[in-house]
Amino acid sequence: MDNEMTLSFLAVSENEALARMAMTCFITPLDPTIEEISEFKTVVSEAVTNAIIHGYEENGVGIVTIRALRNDREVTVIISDEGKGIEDVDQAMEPMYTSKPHMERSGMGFTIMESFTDQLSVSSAQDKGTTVTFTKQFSAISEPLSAR
Amino acid sequence: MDNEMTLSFLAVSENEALARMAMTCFITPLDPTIEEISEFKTVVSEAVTNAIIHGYEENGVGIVTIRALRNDREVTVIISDEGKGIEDVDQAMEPMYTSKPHMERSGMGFTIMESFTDQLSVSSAQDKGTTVTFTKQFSAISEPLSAR
Amino acid sequence: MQHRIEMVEEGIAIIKLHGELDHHAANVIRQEVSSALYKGSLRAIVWNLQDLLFMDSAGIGLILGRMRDLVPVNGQTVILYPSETMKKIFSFSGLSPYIWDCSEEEAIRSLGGILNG
Amino acid sequence: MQHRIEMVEEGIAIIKLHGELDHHAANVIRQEVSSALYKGSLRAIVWNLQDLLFMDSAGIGLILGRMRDLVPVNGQTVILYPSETMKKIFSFSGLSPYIWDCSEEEAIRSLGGILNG
Ligand SMILES: Nc1ncnc2c1ncn2[C@@H]1O[C@H](COP(=O)(O)OP(=O)(O)O)[C@@H](O)[C@H]1O
Ligand SMILES: Nc1ncnc2c1ncn2[C@@H]1O[C@H](COP(=O)(O)OP(=O)(O)O)[C@@H](O)[C@H]1O
Repeated sequence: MDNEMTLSFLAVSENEALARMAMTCFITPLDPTIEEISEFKTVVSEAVTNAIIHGYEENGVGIVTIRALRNDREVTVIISDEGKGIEDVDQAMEPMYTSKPHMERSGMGFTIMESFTDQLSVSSAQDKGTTVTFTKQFSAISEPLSAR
Repeated sequence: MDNEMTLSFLAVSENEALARMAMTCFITPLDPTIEEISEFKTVVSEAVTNAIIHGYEENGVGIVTIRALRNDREVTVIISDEGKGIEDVDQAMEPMYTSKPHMERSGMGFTIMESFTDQLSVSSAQDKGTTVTFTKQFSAISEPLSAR
Repeated sequence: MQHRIEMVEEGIAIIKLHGELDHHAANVIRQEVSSALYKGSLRAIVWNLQDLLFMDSAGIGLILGRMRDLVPVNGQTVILYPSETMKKIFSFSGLSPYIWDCSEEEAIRSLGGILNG
Repeated sequence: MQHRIEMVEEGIAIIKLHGELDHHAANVIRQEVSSALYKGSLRAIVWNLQDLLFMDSAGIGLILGRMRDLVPVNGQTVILYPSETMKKIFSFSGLSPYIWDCSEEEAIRSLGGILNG
């Protein structure tokens, strides 16, 4: 293990930015490309937003937890809530499926998460909560660090 | 309580930047002045660095935990480690006192922390660990947000 | 989240987004954008993303929502300057056809608008 | 943490720090600064903090350490462009007298150096 961290915070939407910022900082030592950073941030943002708005319906009381591990150039992130859970995970993961169309959710969250990660798994139990686990491999640094 | 978060990470020095970044993001909604941000970051940096280099002697195994609470314009931060603890807290808090002069530590950490906070307390027990708790009051926003 | 909404003559709205567009920011701007747009007789929205640093699927929801609003008037949607990551997100969501590879001025001209100033 | 060390003629070293100077960064640059400095016959160090975004007490340790190195040669230390917060940190630490309110060029001239290029 090269590094690990755990961040938990209240289910309020301003914490979406906090989560992205902390996770961006966590991967900085890998010297990622701009696209790697932005894809990684997007995945974190989707999963954290889901926990806040679907898991807890923005109740401002529930706690969202992000655990991150870095091993060489692979980063594993576990984002969990103890909210209402997902009844049918397969359906939830279909592109365009959303339970909140009135909130202008696009239903593209899981599709984006799957596209921008190397591995993604979702486990959920009704009224117990949801856990999204993903890994992302960062490309090798081509030039020596000193030349960058 | 307007917001709260907990961040824990390994006792490695690259996490000093992670801690500052996460805490800066946590206070952003208060729209702090540049000086308030930079004083706040300095206090966090001093306490986290101490936990890493004094508490755990950079063993890369120990866990540093930061808990932060925001209540209106007051922020309370609790930074703790389960490291070796401080034998004599009063002596440790004296300006220029350092147990690591060979590492070019200046012994000014606690003096800076006290100067840049509204309240600071340190509790420590040998071989149990150290907890630094501080509060900082952020100045009222003078203009309405929309005019900024 | 900051943004600037500019109405060009001939019913074209330019929405220039800044900072990070997530669910939190989308909620803040949705209301404002909607109320600004219904003052005029709108027939096109140009989303200028040049200064947008980050966007997740909340951006898709926001843009799709405004496209829906334009349906009754047969209005057009144009997306300018998405980043590489945003291009991918738009492509998953079927919005690639709305990305134009041109400047704001050129887009307005193509839409038949007259540029102010 | 980036930094640029420039040797001006007459034994004056300019150290321009960038980014954030904490314990982690101080460890990285200490070695480099020390080895660069002992190539010449040093008699003054100018710390240019104009592009330094953050500094905690690790900065004090770094500067005090180099001051100690200069003692045998009776060398001088000059600090330029600290932020308001850095000024406070320097004042707690007794380093205020070393802050000069002038430009890099003026400091070099006062120290009796000749500016390259
Ligand atoms: N953490 C969660 N807790 C409860 N339900 C969730 C959670 N994450 C996702 N869901 C469910 O899965 C659906 C699809 O999620 P997603 O693809 O991200 O789209 P969107 O967030 O736009 O609805 C959501 O609409 C919601 O019903
Ligand atoms: N978390 C901690 N665990 C153990 N010892 C500590 C801790 N924090 C501070 N100390 C002790 O207090 C002393 C003074 O701390 P400080 O004023 O920050 O100066 P410095 O870090 O430069 O030594 C340290 O040298 C160390 O002996």
